[in-house]
Amino acid sequence: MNLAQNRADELFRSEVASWLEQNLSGEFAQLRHRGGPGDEHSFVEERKAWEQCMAAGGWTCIGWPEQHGGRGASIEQQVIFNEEYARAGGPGRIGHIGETLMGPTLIAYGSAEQQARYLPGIREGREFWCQGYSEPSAGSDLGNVKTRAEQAAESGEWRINGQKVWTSWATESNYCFVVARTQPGSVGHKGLGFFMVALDQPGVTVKPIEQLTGSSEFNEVFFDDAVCADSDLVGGPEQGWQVAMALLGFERGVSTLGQQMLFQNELDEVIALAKSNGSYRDVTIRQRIATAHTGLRIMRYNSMRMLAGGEDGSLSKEAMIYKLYWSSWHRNLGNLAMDVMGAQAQLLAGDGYQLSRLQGLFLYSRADTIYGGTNQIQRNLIAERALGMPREPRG
Amino acid sequence: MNLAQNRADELFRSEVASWLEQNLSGEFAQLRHRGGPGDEHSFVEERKAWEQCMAAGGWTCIGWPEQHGGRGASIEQQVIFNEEYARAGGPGRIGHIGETLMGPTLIAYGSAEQQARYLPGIREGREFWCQGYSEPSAGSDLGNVKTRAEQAAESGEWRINGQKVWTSWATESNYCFVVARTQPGSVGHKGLGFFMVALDQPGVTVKPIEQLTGSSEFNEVFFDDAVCADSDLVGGPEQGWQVAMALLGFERGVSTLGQQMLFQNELDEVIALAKSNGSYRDVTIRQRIATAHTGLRIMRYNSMRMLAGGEDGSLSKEAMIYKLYWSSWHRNLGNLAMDVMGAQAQLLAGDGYQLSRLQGLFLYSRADTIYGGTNQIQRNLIAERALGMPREPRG
Amino acid sequence: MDFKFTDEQTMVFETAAAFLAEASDSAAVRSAMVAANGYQPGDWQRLCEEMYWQAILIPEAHDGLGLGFVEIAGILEKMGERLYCGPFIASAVVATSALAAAGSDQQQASCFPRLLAGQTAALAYLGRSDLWDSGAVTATLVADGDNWRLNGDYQLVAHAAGSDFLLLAAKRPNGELAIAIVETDSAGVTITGHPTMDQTRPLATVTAVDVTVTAGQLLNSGGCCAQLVDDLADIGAISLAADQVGGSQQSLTAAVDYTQERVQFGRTIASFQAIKHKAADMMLKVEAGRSALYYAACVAELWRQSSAAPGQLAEAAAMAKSYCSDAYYFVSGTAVQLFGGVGITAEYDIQLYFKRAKSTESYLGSGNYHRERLAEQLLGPASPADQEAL
Amino acid sequence: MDFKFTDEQTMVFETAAAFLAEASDSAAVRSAMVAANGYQPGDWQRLCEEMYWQAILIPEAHDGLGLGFVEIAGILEKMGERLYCGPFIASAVVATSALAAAGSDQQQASCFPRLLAGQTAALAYLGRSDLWDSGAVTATLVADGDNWRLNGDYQLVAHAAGSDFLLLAAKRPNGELAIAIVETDSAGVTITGHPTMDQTRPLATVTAVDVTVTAGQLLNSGGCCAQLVDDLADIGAISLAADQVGGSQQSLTAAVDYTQERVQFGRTIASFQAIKHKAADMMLKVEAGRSALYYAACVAELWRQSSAAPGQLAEAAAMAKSYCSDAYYFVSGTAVQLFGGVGITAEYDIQLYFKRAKSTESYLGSGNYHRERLAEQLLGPASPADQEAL
Repeated sequence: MNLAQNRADELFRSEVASWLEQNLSGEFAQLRHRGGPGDEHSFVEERKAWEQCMAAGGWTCIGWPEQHGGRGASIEQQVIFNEEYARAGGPGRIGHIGETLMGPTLIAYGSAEQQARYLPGIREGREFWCQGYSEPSAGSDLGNVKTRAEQAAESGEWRINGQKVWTSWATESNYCFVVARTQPGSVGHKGLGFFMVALDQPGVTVKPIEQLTGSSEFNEVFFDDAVCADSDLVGGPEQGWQVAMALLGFERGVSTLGQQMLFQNELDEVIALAKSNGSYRDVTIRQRIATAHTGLRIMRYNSMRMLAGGEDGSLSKEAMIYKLYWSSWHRNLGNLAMDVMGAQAQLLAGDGYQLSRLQGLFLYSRADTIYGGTNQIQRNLIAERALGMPREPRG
Repeated sequence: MNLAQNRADELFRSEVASWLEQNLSGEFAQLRHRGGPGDEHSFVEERKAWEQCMAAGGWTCIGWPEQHGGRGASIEQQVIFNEEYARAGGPGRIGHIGETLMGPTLIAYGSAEQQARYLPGIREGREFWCQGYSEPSAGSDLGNVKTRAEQAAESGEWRINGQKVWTSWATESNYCFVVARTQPGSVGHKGLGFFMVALDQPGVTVKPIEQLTGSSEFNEVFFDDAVCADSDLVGGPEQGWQVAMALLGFERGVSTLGQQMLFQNELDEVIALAKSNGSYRDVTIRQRIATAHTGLRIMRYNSMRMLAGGEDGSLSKEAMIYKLYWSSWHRNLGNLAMDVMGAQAQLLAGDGYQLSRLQGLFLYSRADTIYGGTNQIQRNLIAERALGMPREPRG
Repeated sequence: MDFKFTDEQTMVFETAAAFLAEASDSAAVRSAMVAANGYQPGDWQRLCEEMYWQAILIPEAHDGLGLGFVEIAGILEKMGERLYCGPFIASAVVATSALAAAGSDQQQASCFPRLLAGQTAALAYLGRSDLWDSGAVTATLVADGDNWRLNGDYQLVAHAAGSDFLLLAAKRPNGELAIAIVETDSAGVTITGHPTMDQTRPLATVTAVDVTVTAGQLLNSGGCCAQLVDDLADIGAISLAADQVGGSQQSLTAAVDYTQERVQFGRTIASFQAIKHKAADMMLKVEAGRSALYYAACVAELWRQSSAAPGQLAEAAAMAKSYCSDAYYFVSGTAVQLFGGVGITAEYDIQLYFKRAKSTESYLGSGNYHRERLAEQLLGPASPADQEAL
Repeated sequence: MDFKFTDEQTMVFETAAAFLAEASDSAAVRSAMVAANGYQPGDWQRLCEEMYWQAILIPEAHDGLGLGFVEIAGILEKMGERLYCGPFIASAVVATSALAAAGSDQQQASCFPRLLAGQTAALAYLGRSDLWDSGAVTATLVADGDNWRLNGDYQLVAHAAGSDFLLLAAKRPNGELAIAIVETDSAGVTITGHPTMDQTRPLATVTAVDVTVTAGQLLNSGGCCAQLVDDLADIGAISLAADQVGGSQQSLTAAVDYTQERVQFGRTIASFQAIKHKAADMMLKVEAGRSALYYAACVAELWRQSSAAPGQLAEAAAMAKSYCSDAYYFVSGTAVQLFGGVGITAEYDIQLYFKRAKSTESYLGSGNYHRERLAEQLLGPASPADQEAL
């Protein structure tokens, strides 16, 4: 265990930095520091163009194996890339669900045909993905999924019916990966399939959910006889649970590093504000800023410890704390930002309900402890799976 | 609702103050400010003598009806008495379990014979009581009591077998009220009796429990064919649960006011220390002292709101928060006291394991959130009984 | 000393609850949120006519009800439960208290009938927003012949936009404070309403440029009003605490109700112990906040009757505002969490409570701000420099 | 950058766990708690002979193991798990680091063999106990012919009683700091051990009255040692953080085990969701503290190799000590609560962890103390006076 950075890593760092310096300019200059949490839907088309620019430079999917178009970058290099990307003010990534979740899942569980069909679109910044796990009555409990998939005997085609919710990016994405029940009457983790469903078809309706921020970061997605080819089923029709769990493993993996860099930018803005508006003199604010700083650094070391364990998406049991940790940290940062602003935090700029980045952070971060498994669910998982305590009885 | 104090109350206040001024002197002067939480076992014999002195002056059991030897003092007067008692540095009361729990319970549920037998001993400071509710395997769950009481067919006498734990004052008391199972094989709240058991008999063994403080505030009490006359059963042999619950109601009632005055003395000591050792300059300490001050004042207004509801031991559902509230407050005060002392808090005076009052407070107050129903149990009770949420399933 | 409501008070509060359940239901609140000045003038008129609550603190001699702060606190609790949006605290509590405490006979005779008829007023004093007492006044009042000229900016004035007249605090050259009654439409007065994160509590900036003030417009015969501004800030803080207690109670009630309906893993989520324990912690804070509030309301009533002890109002306000601010933030935030996914949608009301918790937390001083005030009473000033200056 | 232990390190830690499970079991700890100087000298000798851990930071050239702070941190974690009572941090970490960093060849040649043989040393510098860096030194060193005279009182010196020699920090008349190697039995040196609330960490007062110091006794050729004292305070803080992580881990493990056995209401209490969620919160803090510790251990190792960036050690120590202090207090206190009634009896060990959490929390700076250090790095000083002085 050591913190030294080797010569190759240093070269890599300057390569990333200088590429970003040269390319995040001109038409893309306006994207700097945009598209972070609460600001996801700014400059969407421009940011898609930026994804393609990055792809052209070979800077998407750098952690993927070379045979799939990546650079086979090491964990250290991926950390470095994310650091430099954040330092340069790189905009919030639109391709991240494809790059860090769907891609690695396909690489691990997809057929050669599926890999050939979908990985290039992700890597080249042409095709974007969203996630269909949660359902209205099931919350984030995959075992309670009600969405059904039925296979036509002759064509082998699947028809999907049901509803997903809390689907970010559904309005801007091309595909959604959907966990659906392939065995009528099955319960719990059995009888589930993992489908890659095109969104641009008559059987799919996307309905944005207006949130407390006044904007719509999440959507409901309705499947009404939506069609999915049998070749777009990942794993067998009863392997959905395993595939979905592997994907969640990736969610707690390298993809967290990019998120942390956005958090760092937010914290930096809070610190700058405290310095400029005089609240840095308030000892209680000072304590909380120091706590936030320490908390974010620890988040990073948590990730690095977990990633040191293995690169196959199967993380150590310590990784179970990740969601609870970051969502609580981020929620606290939102509240700290408001308190640094003081009573002035109530005033909105312009007309309508236009939130500044830090005002948005405060409201938006309340979702963090809820979607993708509430903090209560996370604590259950930690207690049961990491600490071996008894499972919660079902009713 | 108003805070005005009427003329009669003012007269009462000066009567209390001047009696204490005159009597808490001479041999009793050394008792000032002694016998509080963590210091219960100091000067026990002297404090018993002091109880008798108070009784002679008519200052024990002032809230009892006049027919039972009390003064029939109003809630306001009882508040005033406790305030003045604390202001004068009156020592921790040894008779409080008899005065505030056993006495009111006997007045409400005891037979005339039982009242005549036991109330005078309590009122005159001659006979002292302790409480036998908790058991080792049952915790504070009365429904799980295992101690058995069997009645001899001919004499009607009861034989009690079992073990109680967390019994304060067992070494100094004459009697213990014991909840025991009168119906073999009964479960839960049914089949319990409430017995007044003399401790000075061969069938009773008291074993002090050494605690983390190095002292023994609590005891185990073993009943091995302990004898209890049928006339010392309060209510019928199956009414133990009702009697015990009424007693717990009294525990959340007026008796809390005296406790709060001891808390005020402790807080005053913390404030004085902060002023003298310079830690008053630490903003985080200032915040916590203000929090403690507010918390204690609120504790008082909580009590007064609850007591305004009724004087029969049947308190409003808001009273369910009382134990959770005070135990958490007191535990936080203990930690605050340590932090005001800083690293010096580690040093003990003298040889052996002699804790100062504030050091003892820190360690002792960890018991507060455990005995008499842990904070977890309290939260269950609040959720179920005050908020009407579903009961916790038994295994 | 008595902590029980009278039967009359209980009746007032039951009436208030019933009225507000209808007049300030979710639709009414959402309509007020997007109204020009943050409330529907017709709704305010209706409240004034049907409930006559604007009259509570106006003396009977002036055709008011001559009731007191216990009634005010109880009604504000009910308003908090319903996210009531009208200018009740600004006009019927704070401005009315100022006029009752320091208005001349003539001022009272001219202002009270207007307020009784449904006009509204607001006190403006904040030249800066890191302090909430008379020390925050930066506007100036300088003599100009027989009259005065008032100049200054006022921030974060609740319910100023739409009000009929203002009470403007300003500093004389000798440092003393004065409060002037100024018509909203006076030359030199500009009121700019701002959109706010919590849309149920409108805030405005008030600017005064060379506003002419006559002797007859000055409260308290123009005498020093610093203590009055301090006291009114405390009255405002206690009023907000009442709103917070009501909002906390409703957040708890709504969350418990929701958890009794919502089924996950085959059980109502109310049956999960983690949910139950959260609810228990919420209730503890709601009830403790209510105790702090009722004490503070009693002290405010003593103050109204000029019989509070020195420092008593400040202490009571600091305890109530600090505890209730933190409690409302905790309780409403936890309620959002218990609602889960729907809690953060615009459709459900619980997020409105959460926003109001945050806006009332910082307004008139956060928990930390008021705890430091208490610490100063208990421990003296923190810094050695201040210590020596004593 | 690499956050994985080497195979050698993993083996060292497994050996440490096995050794301490036996050599520092509950009986050994309780025997040490009541021993004269807070530990059994025979136990220390055994550790030195069998484990040779006193040699970890001693260079190989002096017959030490020449290992680093990652090994130290891992072993200290295991010691924390077992409430180890010996003078390891004081002597084998802090004093040894001081000698390795600033001892002359002659000093190293004379001191290291003694330490290798099982003698112990302690650094004393605290003249006051509200500061934990070189600013806390109040002892004085004044010239007296060719020698110096050292005078002063040192507070809260861990494991001073029973040590063979001391490293005493003192101020020269020009304000520079020096550190002198002083034999415990020198004329003018008095060491008074104190009973302590946490009986596993003995503290002493050291008094020096006209102690004669020769040039050969001064570290760093007598040069300014302020930075060294600051750094050693940070090394000590990181060492305590390691102890805290181990103690937190063991508190969690013991509590989870206990709840799996204890039956209430007909179920193991581990099956109650409130208990499970507490355990989850505990685990989160244990793991987060461990991450902070491992980073700090790597930085301490950079420091040992003189390649840490300016401020890096201070920042790493402040993060680790603040987080791990608060985590240990929370985790061990919650563990006591989960043990319920037996948790507060003298018989069970969990209360010993709780006491050690509190004693290590305040020692070398509480969470708040270290957060203020971080705030100063991030925001500059709090007070305008300090700000101007920059």
